[in-house]
Amino acid sequence: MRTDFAFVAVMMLAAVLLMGFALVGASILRPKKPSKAKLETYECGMETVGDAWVQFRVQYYIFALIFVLFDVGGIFLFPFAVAYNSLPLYAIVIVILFILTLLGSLLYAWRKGVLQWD
Amino acid sequence: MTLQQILFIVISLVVLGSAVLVVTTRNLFHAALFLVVSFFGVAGFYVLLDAGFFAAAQVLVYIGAISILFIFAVMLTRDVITAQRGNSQWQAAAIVAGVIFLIMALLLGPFSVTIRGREFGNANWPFAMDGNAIKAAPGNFVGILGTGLVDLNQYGVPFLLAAVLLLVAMVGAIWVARELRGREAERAAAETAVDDADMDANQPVQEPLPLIETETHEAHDSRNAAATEKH
Amino acid sequence: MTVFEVINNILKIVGDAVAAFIISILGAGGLADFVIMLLAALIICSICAVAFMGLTYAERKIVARIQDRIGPNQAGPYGLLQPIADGIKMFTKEDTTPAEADRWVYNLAPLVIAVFALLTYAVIPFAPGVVGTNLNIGVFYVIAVGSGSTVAILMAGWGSNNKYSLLGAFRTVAQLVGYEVPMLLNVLPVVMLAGSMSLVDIVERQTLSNGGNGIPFILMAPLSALIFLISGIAETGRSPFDLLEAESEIVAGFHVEYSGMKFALFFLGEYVNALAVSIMFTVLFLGGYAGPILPPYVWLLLKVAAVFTLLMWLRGTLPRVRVDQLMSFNWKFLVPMSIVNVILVMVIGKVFVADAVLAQSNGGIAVPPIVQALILFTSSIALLLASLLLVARQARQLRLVEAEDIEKRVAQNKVAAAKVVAQ
Amino acid sequence: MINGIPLYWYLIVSAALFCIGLYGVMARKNVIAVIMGVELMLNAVNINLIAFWRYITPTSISGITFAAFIFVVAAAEAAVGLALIISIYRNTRSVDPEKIDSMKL
Repeated sequence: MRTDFAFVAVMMLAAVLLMGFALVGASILRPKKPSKAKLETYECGMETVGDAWVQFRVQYYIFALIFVLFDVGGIFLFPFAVAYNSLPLYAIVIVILFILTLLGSLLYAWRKGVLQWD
Repeated sequence: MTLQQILFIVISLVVLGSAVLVVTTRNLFHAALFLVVSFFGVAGFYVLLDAGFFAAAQVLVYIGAISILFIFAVMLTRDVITAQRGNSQWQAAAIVAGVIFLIMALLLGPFSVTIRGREFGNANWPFAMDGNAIKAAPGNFVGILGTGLVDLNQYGVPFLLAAVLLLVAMVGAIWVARELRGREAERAAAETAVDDADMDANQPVQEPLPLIETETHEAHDSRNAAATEKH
Repeated sequence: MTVFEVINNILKIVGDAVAAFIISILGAGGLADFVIMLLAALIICSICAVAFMGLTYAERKIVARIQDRIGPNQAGPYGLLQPIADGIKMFTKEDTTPAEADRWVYNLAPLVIAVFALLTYAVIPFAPGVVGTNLNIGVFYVIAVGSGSTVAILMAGWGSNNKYSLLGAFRTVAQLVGYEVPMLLNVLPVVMLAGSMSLVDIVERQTLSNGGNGIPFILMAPLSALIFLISGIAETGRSPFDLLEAESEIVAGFHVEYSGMKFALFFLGEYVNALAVSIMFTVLFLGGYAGPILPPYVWLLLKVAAVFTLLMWLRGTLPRVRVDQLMSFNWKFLVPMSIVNVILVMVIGKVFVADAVLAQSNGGIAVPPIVQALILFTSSIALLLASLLLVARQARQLRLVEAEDIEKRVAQNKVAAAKVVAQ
Repeated sequence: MINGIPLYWYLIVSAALFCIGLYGVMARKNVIAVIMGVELMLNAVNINLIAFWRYITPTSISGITFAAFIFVVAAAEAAVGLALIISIYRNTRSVDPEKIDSMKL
């Protein structure tokens, strides 16, 4: 198990090396003539008004909430899926109940109208 | 020092260092990013502990989902740069946390200190095992976990209760966080008006929050918006 | 060993020879293992980088043909040197960092996104015995690594300190997390049918040789395959789900402030992810390297090329969807349908069991694998048709209501106009 | 094999992580940072559970099952907690735990 993951760590190292090499190489090769106009925040040539702090809609948060729900459900569903072939039929009923409970909160969000993007 | 010991020490330094930055840095967005680093290090611990499934679950749930919730919440409350690192009692909190850590370390490790002739801690702690004598974990523990979770004689009931907990949490969170609209919004406004009238005169009047809607709606006319080439 | 076998296993033979060579120099041990792994990882990463260059060229040429244009044709014969010209440009272009940017976050974001995109390739089986590492949680690992890029996108958006970047990042993340859910749910039927999360096991189950029955999972779970492909396209932010970038309409979303090499890394991440989605689709549903006569790696290459061409075709022809359509389509159609599909596969797979021994011990009717596949296929298609009919009826009702509304307004206007005339 | 890492190393690191989280909960002036502290504490708990599972009962699944449930609890806690904070912020424009002291918003 651990030795299997060694390659993942090495892969991470290799990717960082390769990409870091590209970034460093580019920073050596490229010209560097910053001017005030270049360093301005890009807003299609308009003057920037205020900073980037704008009020966001709570809807983003609610989408992330439902995502969290199914993500956490996934932690339970994947072990079940691995064991699926050797399970008796009544175990399936329990899992269906589990999934329907998850679906319940999606339907609640739907009924409350928070899935409507406007 | 074996390679794994070195890895363990490096990962602990990453986890603990970024955890300290989480609780001390003033910029909350940076705190959330250090939280992500800390979570990633904990996933490294799980790999060292042969629990690869939980390492992936840690990345999926904590980094992919919970940290997104945190960052969204930070953006939604707009209070990103806090004025102070801690509140008025932060020194006391530091002392309390430090003392609790020392007590825990004494209880958990095979150390002991002698204060005025009395020994605290346990130098012969039974769990100070170094793991070379430990049984190998079953390779396919994920399948065994799956079997146990849906077995009513083992963890079937907690499994279903977990779903119910998630359902309740989501319903509550959506109910609390959603923006009121239409008739609901009118009713809520009427209620707040009544509340305002009831309120003490010396309470500060709460200005209603203007929802600054900065998002412009690019009218995507799907007919003429044929995908064009990149450059 | 026959010539045939050598050709079939050429990747593994070369790999073993290189590994033996390294061990003969460094001696067997941790260091040699590390060097071999590092070499393998570097090769995989470089192949990804080269594939990225090739794919940009192929995509621009093919999409141009679809849209009746010529595409790149200046650099070299048929514009073949275009990717190299682009690469030189990326290396030598001035790279500006906005003065207001949060420097560390801004500079780290492209690196994080590229690394997470490349990490997927650590578990992909390219041929029998040729795989970075055969994790027994393979699919789950791929999904987990795929979800890691959301943080990088938020880093890019926040680090730029530009409100359009931040808004773009928010929208991109809302799209990514949304389409991650059907992706996660539709991998489940595959894992259930294969009985393992390891990608090697999943491929082996679809081959004829090693304990598999030769039926690719696209025939057993066609609906899952379809939804997986759709959500995969949306995950990589390609057309028709690329409205968050929409180069032709709005500024490019979360990476508007990036230029030069850092922009190239975002671009690389996008293409490497798109390639990863096509490879994952091939591995999960089309049987990976399984196939008769031709060597396995050629089969994998052919299948991946076919899937990627499909992606390009979609990109060249389909119009962009609207943001509200994007969200509704996911949460109100794909996710509920995926859930019903998972339950359907779960129940049918348990009632009609392909394995006679398991059918005896767990209950259920023992059927040959091909019959089980047939039942699964028919029921999935039936579910798809039923949900499409449902949606079509709803849409028709909506249209009727709208039409009535319009008629009413027209009538009112007529009355008003008549009044004005009368006055 | 678990080459030479004793169990108490994990326990002490997780105790340290727990105490850092505890400090965050007690000392931060922003409720979101407080919840970040809580998440750190939950992670410390999870390290403990999985370490005990690996070293003491690797053949039983009780340890990892508890760890899986901690994931659920952590997600639910973060979801509800942050939703409450967003709601409170909407009404009072403050995320300072010392100022949020009225029961009725």
